[in-house]
Amino acid sequence: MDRNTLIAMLRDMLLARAFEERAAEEYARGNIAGFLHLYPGEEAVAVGVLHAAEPSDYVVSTYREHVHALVRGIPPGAVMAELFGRRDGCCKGMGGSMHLFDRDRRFMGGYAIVGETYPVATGIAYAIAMRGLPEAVICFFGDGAVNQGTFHESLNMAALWKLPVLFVCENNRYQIGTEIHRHSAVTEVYKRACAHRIPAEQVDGMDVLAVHRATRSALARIREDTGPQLLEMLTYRFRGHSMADPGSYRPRVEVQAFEEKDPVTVAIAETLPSYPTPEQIASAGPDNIGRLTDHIHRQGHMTPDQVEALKREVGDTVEAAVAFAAASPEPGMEDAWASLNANRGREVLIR
Amino acid sequence: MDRNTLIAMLRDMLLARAFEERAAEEYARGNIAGFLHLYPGEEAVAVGVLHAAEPSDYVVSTYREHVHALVRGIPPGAVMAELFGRRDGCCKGMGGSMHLFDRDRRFMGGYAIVGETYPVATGIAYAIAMRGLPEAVICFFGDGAVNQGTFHESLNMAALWKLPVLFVCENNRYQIGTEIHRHSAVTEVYKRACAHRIPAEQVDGMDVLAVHRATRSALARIREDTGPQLLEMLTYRFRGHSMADPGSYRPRVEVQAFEEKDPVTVAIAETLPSYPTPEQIASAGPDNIGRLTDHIHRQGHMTPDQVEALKREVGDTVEAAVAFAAASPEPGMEDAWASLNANRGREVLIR
Amino acid sequence: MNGTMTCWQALNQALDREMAADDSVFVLGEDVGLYGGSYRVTEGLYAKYGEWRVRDTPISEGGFTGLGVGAALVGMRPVVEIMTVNFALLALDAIVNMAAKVPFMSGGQFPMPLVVRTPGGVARQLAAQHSQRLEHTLMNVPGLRIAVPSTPQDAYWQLRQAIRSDEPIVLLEHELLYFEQGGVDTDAPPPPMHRAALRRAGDDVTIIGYSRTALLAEQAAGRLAKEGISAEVIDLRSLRPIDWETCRQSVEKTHHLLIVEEDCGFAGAGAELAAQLGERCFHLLDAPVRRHAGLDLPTPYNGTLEAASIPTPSSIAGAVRRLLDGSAPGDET
Amino acid sequence: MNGTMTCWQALNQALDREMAADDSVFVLGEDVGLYGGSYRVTEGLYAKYGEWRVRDTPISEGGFTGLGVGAALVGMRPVVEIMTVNFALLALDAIVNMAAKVPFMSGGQFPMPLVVRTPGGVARQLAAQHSQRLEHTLMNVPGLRIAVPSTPQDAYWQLRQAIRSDEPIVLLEHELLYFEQGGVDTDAPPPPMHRAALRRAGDDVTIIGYSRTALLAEQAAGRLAKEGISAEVIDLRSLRPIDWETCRQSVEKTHHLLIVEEDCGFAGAGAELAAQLGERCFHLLDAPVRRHAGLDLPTPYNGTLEAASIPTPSSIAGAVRRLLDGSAPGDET
Ligand SMILES: Cc1ncc(C[n+]2csc(CCOP(=O)(O)OP(=O)(O)O)c2C)c(N)n1
Ligand SMILES: Cc1ncc(C[n+]2csc(CCOP(=O)(O)OP(=O)(O)O)c2C)c(N)n1
Ligand SMILES: [Mg+2]
Ligand SMILES: [Mg+2]
Repeated sequence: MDRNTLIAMLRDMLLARAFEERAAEEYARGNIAGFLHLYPGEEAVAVGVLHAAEPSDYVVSTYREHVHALVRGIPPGAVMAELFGRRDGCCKGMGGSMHLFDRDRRFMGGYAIVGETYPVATGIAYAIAMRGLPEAVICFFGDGAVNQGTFHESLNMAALWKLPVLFVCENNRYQIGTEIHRHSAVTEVYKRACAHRIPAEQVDGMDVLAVHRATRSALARIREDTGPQLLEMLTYRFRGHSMADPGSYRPRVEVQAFEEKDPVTVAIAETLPSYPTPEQIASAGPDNIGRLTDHIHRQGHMTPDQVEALKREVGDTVEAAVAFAAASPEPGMEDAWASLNANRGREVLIR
Repeated sequence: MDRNTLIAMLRDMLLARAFEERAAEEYARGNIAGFLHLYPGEEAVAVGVLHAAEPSDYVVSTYREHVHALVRGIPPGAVMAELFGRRDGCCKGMGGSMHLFDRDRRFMGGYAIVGETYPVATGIAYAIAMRGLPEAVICFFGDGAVNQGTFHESLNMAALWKLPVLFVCENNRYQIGTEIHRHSAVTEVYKRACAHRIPAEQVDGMDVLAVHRATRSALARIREDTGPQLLEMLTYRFRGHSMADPGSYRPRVEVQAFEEKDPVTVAIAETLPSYPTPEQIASAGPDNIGRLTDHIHRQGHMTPDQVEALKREVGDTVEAAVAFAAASPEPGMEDAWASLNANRGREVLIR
Repeated sequence: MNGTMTCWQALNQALDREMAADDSVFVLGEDVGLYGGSYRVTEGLYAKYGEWRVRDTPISEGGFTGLGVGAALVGMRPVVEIMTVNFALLALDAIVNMAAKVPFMSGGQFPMPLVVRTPGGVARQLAAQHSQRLEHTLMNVPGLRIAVPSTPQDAYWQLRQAIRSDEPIVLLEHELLYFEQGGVDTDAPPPPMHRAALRRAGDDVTIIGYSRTALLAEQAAGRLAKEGISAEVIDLRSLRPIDWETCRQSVEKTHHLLIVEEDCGFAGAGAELAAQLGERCFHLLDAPVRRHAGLDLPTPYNGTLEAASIPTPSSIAGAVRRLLDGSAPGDET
Repeated sequence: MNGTMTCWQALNQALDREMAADDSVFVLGEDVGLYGGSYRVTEGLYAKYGEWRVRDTPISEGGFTGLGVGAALVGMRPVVEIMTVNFALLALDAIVNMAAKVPFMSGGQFPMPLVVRTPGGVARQLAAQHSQRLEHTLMNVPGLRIAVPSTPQDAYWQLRQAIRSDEPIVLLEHELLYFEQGGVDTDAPPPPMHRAALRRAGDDVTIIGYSRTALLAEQAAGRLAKEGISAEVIDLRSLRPIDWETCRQSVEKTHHLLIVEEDCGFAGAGAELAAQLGERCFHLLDAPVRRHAGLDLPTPYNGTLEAASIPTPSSIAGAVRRLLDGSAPGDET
């Protein structure tokens, strides 16, 4: 993999982690409200998948989508301002944390009802197939989401009509407090695709290079008009499900085992007490970010100093995003009505 | 298989065919209205499955359920009266053709929204498992119904909690006018069960003995607490989807091929022009009913004369059912309100 | 083509015309293709436009309605047929929580040119699960529009308008109207989609209906005329938004208002009409607004009971008489 | 246990009591078990009753609500928790076309002792998809009952009554009320589940609310009292059936009626109230019935806009003032 891609991926992973940790702080300060679902631990998935996609591909995501949005290129300030509910947010403060959209970047949302991403993705893919375009749709969902009926409904249609969708399961082994063995009879999500004869594969979701590789080949196959593909990314979230969830249903040993596989980068400050300390993390060896950093060092693409500089840079970016959000005005009720009625006015047929 | 069971099955198949053909006539006469979905061609499934079940097992069916109801033992008069919308119908004329219920015989309906049978069956099975009883639930559905989200939702829960459900797909290869290759990416329904690790098997649904055998073993496994099983019965409906459907979307050659595999018994009078004539049928060789008749002859269980007598007997039974229905009064509005409010009156807590 | 045709033909023509004009229009639903649609609405289109534009779907209402939402997001103009409105219960998340909300939640970034067509209403002994009505549910959803055509003319134009609109629109078609005949003028400039129509002028009482009940109200008005009661009949044509002004003006003249709906009376569409017009016309009314609606009962299969559970021309006429002579409500509401 | 407790504790006690008394009662839903419920309502029950009676489910709302229907058919008493009412859109077929209709369609053969508990309402910046309300949809379904408790006392008793009932009952719980305190008397004989409660007596105007808006109305009445306006406050407690007589008697005294609801005004629950009481109280009213409801807007995420989209004590007081002095409606409806 070329140097530029590697560095861009490292930068995005660092940005992702820093952004989310900062969002947690702003939530604690009361600048962000509602449900806030954070991504630490899972960065390799968003970064690996989206760096393997083309700008002309579409992305459909869930309520845990800040990082997908950032990697897709939505300015951090516009994302943070949306979390703050401000007018300069990417949805003018109407959508909030769970509903990020950016039409120009083909970032198609931000869906908070579990299972909605499948039909949206399938519909976009239908449009692409009908037009014969070379684009694809990337559809994210969690391990809990595969038990929503729309999963199989959509997989069947996508397979039947050979639609260009890449289904990406972020299997972090939990549906809020319900562990995967307690919500699914078959816990290896990729095996479910057999019901619709969709090629599927399990990937180490903590290894950004593996994620990138698997995604590239899956997208290549999709562009050959062979129909949908499914990738199951094995990952883990270090935090609770949302800021309202202490995560106490997880055995301590389990969390530690995963931390050892992928502790957070020490450079990123720690905020919550129930969360591992920087010392615990440092002692546990390289995390998903650390693994990529090591690789970059070994390849001689960057020196440790350069990586430190990159960390400072993303830190500044997040600072600037928060400053931007804080400075942005609140939307007014007229903005709300304008959002609702944005499509008004064509009901009288013009012949 | 013992003589009594064989004769009972033959009797039920003859009754089923005669009842349905007579229902078609009564529909043409205006005594039955609404949607009327008939079963000719598929008798071996209902008869084979339900003769393998215990009276303590529960049955959940669709809108194409007259024959399931009859085989389960609901008196033909009560079924016909329900089709007529009369007060002596098994649902007092409130439910009609698509909503037959009989609590005493554990016949749990009659659901007309495709995909409802799964959760109902799963719920009854949950109750059985919670109580540790040896009963099982038989859940019928069509090939088109497997694309409703509740299919996978329910299969997952049934497998996860090892519930005693026998899922029986009546695969007649059509979802109204849409042939199975055009509605499902995977057309071998039993293969879908792999998504939930449910043991599943494909059965010749035109052979009542094969159906009975497969059902018996599946129910035996279920009673050993191993969880749900799925059987796919390959069958075919000779008529249109409902009385409103001429069935013209099916290539003539296809219908003929299936008729040859299973033409209707010549003893049963033919009513509709688009339907094969008795001559065509007779020339095509033994049908599902004929196959069982032959078997019974070969085993020396019954003489041809005895079979003829049985046909006359079921003919008389159907006549009597029609007479019973025609003589039954219409329900009044007070019956409707009483049905709605049958469960009223316990809302004030008695401590 | 101008002239007389049935509702299904009018809808069929409207689809054909829009599909010919714009290749981003496509139709999807169960048996809309090869079979030609349960009520023939899509007849001939599969042969003409091919399977990508007339798509037979599996029985996956939630999935394929949501598919329509996704396609609309990228500028396609999907016309989703839900075989009957009863099955729309399975697609409500896609309609209510996706189609109606995404344009708003995105701050107005996305169009939602989605049309959901669906037959419904009490037809002939289809029993309780196939006689469910959903007007009230859909009406309560900001971001949706609802058209309820009663004539071939309206069916034709409202469907064409709906397809051209960038807002999500549900077209509620009545199963008993598909084979009714009526003139269709394909040249006359149509009124806006949500404008109510005055179907018959009168002085003594205003009767408001929509879809099939607008026709029943006209028949009732004919009977009442023979008794010297002059009823004005308004066909709403749209349930969201509602053309309040046309309604108010009528009550200003008649001082009496009867609302007729087929849906169960309790919390049906008529409730909003009665509430809003009761307030707006409070000082114009000589008697309380009355609703004459379907009974609060799941629809019985038995034909006699079924017929007794919904308004008829004679029950409407009865309700008008009671309204005018000040006697207590009868079967109505 | 008598005494002061929060709503979630009251619900928890009610479940515990009924589960102890009858082993056919079981609870199912997402995270009701090990996790203890998103709003703690099922806390401790998993440890006490085990996994078969407190069942964590997959995210399959249609499937597990339908499972509840099946279990109820054979005499179990399932209490299904739908994590929030927003997800109930995915379970409506099970509630509307199965639970509410099977007893009727079977000619009255089957009991349907199903309880569906679900939190809902506009809470704190949960955005449009998590602020959906469904009162109006459920109200229109014959065969269903709907309870809307506003106090721990009602939460406790209505849940117990619902579990004992053989009819399907939906309990709509408001997310902002779970942690509100109140006295619960576990001995006092409860009024019937559908009886409305007079929360405050007054002479000048009747304010009807339910769930959280009943409490807001009481607060508004407190403010109005200081200005010399005496408001009577009725908490409906039940949306199907509705206790019309208690409402009518109040209007007979006050001659003015304001209906307060959080739901979008257009075709919300308030429409049925206004329509029915507008008719029943036509000759008692000195001014038109007014509704003060949520705006007809998907709920904005922004906190200020969200707050401005639903009634508050001060907006209710404003609506009362305008009603009494005959000025035009303001933000209301
Ligand atoms: C239909 C629906 N049911 C329930 C919820 C509540 N809910 C939000 S996230 C979630 C768990 C989802 O788990 P998973 O799909 O594994 O995604 P993760 O949060 O782990 O990324 C649940 C139950 C919801 N939003 N939508
Ligand atoms: C949810 C739902 N969608 C659509 C229908 C209309 N419909 C009734 S039967 C049917 C086809 C079902 O096919 P299948 O499951 O194969 O059963 P079969 O009729 O062949 O026995 C359809 C589409 C329905 N009743 N319910
Ligand atoms: Mg998960
Ligand atoms: Mg079939």
